[in-house]
Amino acid sequence: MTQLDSRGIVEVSDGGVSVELKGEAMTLNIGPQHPSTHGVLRLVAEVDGERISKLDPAIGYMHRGKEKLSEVRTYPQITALINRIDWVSGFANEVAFIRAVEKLTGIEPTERAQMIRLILTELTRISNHLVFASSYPLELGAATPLMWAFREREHIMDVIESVTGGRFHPNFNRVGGVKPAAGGGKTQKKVSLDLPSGFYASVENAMDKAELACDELDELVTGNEMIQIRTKDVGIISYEDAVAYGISGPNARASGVPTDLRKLEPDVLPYAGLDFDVITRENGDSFDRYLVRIAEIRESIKIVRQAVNSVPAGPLQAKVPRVLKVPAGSIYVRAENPKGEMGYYIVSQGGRVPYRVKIRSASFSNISIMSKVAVGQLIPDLVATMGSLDFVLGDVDR
Amino acid sequence: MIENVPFALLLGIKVLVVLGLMLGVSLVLIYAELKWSAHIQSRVGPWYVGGRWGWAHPLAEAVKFLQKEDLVPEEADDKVFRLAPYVMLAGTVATFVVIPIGPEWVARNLDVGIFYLLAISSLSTLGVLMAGWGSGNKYSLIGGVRAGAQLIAYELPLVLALVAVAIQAGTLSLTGIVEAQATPLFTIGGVDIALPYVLSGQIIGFVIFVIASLAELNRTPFDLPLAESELTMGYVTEYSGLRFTMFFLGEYAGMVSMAAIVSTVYLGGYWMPGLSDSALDIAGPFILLAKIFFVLFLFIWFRWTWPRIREDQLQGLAWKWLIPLTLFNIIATATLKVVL
Amino acid sequence: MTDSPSETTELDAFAGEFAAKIGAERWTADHGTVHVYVDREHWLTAAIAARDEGELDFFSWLSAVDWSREVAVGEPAEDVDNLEERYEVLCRLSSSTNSDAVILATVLDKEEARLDSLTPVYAGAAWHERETAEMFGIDFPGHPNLINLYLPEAFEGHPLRKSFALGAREVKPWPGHVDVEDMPSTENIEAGEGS
Amino acid sequence: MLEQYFGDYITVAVFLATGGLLVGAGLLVAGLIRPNKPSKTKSEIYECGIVPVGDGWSQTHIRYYIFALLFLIFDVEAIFIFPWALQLETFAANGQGLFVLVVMFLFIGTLLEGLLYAIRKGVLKWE
Repeated sequence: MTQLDSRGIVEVSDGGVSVELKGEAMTLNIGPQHPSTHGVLRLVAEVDGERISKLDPAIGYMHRGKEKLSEVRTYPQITALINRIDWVSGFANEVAFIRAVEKLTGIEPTERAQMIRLILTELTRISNHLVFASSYPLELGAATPLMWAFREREHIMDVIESVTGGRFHPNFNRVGGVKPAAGGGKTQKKVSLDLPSGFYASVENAMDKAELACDELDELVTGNEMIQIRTKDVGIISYEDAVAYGISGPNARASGVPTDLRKLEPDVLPYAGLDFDVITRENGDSFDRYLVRIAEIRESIKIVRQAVNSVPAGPLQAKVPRVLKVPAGSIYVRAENPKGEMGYYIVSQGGRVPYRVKIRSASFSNISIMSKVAVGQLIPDLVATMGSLDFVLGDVDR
Repeated sequence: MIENVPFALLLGIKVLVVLGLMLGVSLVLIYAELKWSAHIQSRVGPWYVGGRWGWAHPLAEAVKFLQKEDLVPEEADDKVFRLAPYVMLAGTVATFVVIPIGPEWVARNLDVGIFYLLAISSLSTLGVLMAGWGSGNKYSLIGGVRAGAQLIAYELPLVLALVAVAIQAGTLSLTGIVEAQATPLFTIGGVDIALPYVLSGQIIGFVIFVIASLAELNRTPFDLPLAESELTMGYVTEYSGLRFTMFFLGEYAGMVSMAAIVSTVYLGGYWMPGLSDSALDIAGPFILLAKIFFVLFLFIWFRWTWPRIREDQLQGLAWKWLIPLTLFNIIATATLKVVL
Repeated sequence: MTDSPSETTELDAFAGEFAAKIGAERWTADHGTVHVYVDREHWLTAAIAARDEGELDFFSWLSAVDWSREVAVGEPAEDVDNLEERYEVLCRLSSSTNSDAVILATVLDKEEARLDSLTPVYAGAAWHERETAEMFGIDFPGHPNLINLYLPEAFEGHPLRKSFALGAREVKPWPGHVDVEDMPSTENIEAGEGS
Repeated sequence: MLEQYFGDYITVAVFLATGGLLVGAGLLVAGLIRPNKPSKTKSEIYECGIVPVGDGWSQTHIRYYIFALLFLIFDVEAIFIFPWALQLETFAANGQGLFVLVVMFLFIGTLLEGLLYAIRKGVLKWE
């Protein structure tokens, strides 16, 4: 169709209305210090004008070598390490690991602890998705949803803090249950750390507020024409691409992949008795990824409301030996992190520390598709696509 | 009395008054944006500087910027880089020449008022283009190019919307346009009713003009040249210290001037029904100020509610919707003018 | 728990069936995790078979384990004297519609750490292979862009090999001396050295 | 008399100069107060914390070329509409209202047709 003459002018053969100069390729660094890369991701883009012809994500600015560090730490110590992988959903990171260790050792966690884990995981999911729903419009240029969503998220953070003592990095899981006692040591009296008084009321309040946030976001963001034209048909990921690239979680479900590990892995957390839907959509574009997350907030609210009414009575922790030695063997356990499939492959050789821990984090696979999706996009589309994948650099680099 | 004052002295006074108004209103506007955006986002905004409600916050910021080091990148085109803020601000200040703040209060009542406005207000975009080009930075370059494209697309709706006003008023002078709006259209029960143009035929023009002026001002949803989440800070990425402040000030002064134009052309300017000319001489500036702040509130409200659109969508909006609509508006206005 | 007899048998049956499908002879199904071992020559064909015959379309992860007699940090392997030095490359594949999943595994000699790239089969393997290559020093012929993912190009060594020492531990043995280090003296602060 | 005639130009020129002076004076004051410690790193171009690759002034493919052409055409036409707009009333008073209306409608119609052609040709689409 097009021919390039010696002056570098492309002539379009149908009538010659569009005669445009062909520009040079310009290499543009987006990141590591850039407002929309969520930390220190660097995208090396080759652009012609604003059209991206090649994109190469460069990661590793936040690589902390957690897999290597895990090889010199005992299992309880690793819990503190791994909840910093995806710092927006700290608690959810711990679950798959602690379940893997429990399965290897054969220690059965108490039912009460399992239900508390489930509630905290779902609270984390709501909080994570609210962070997404607030930061994504910001990347598209709307600043206000950020404040609105964070305002309501605060109630959830308060609940998590009141239970675990931490807002971002709870470090609340123990092998066989959850953290049983605060204080301790020689001088302090041991205090039983169960769910705090007023827990149910504050959870109920937080859920009402989260629902309010969803309604507000629907009005302010979802129904906004400009948000829609910026995100619809932008950054489309097909079902085939999604599974081949290992894209998981809400990103995959937006492409129609029905995987939800809460349903597929019933022995990780007791989701079996709870009534909730797996949200999937068909188009796989940025808008769908946004919609899936908003819908998942509502589903998670449903789950939490059911779960708080069915927390069984009983001890918080099963009987565990003082020095935890894990029998030899290897295991992979995955759980539905707010960002996708979070899994730990643990090779134990019978000692106090693991021989090898492979951390499978969701964001790593999720953003690896950027170099494919971004080709042919404009720079604003790139930002819209990148934001819709909801990654955290700690979860990418580990 | 005014005839007896020497021209030079009068001009000097006018310059000082306009400068004072522009800077004063801009500072108030910066404060207002901080506060309004805070309330939109359920925050309190500035709170400490100045004792009460943080009223001195913009001043404190200005003082802070005064103390910042002024950096010129090595790779920048030095002259263009340094000249850009001058062009930006000169263009903005010059727009105030023709804006009447009272029946007798106008720096200069130019016959070609509207023409002059359109020409001179594009000058600040030239400043933006220079900043983008001169910085030698890729983000700045893209931002500057975007600003140029925006000017091209939205200058036309501005011009064509004002053509309809010119048809209705029969003059290009802004004072003349205000007077035309003050002229009674009809009488109900012995009371002469005069309406500003937004209510008497130019509603489409008003909406289009506001949209296009948002684009000219690079305000959200058309803030592509700055586009923080894409181009870090667009054309001002490399500017620091007072040079940056000048762009900042230029942006806000530009908003004030654009709001003044909208108020004058569509909302009746200094005029308010029921006030005599002599009363308007005193109250006029305040009436205009109130209208200006109403328009500015719209600008701020839009910015903190909407996201940013993409350049191709921006171009599409201008060429496919606004320009045909303004042409239609011209036809309708002209037909009405002849028929009535 | 997956240790209940019925589930184990179910999993065993699945693992055996799957191994037959892709032509593998060795498999294990302990702790609810299925490992299917294939020869390095059959790595690529096994992956293709797993995707097409086994209907495992979802690429989860690919990594390796360094089985080494000498361990620079951490605890050594069990029965270290009889340990056969090798790399075990693992690739977890699962189904996007049901809970079927296996870990495809192969064993590489330390001297011949080379394995066909899975990128033609699973596009997502690209980054995982780059990570494995730099962390373990395993080569993946057929990979379109096998450059370092995390580390600078000039970096020497392969951090996840067992022989690679952990710098922090070389300097300070765990639990470290962080807690007993001297606090900064108050005189310095008062003298305004910080500003 | 001369003032009357050149007053417009003088006023505009003075206002333009004032804008420039405002910047100049500000920079002058700032120059007295602010620190000045230039260094190599400070004078580097910002590219997200990375040493810039290539030139900031590469030849760029701007897609506004056609828009610029369209703009030129429309902007020139707009100038023709203004005198007509101002004289419309006079013509209407003389009973020639319909005539000038039809003439201008033909003119605007031609413009619109040109725009429509451009849109149909896909000029406004970004490939």
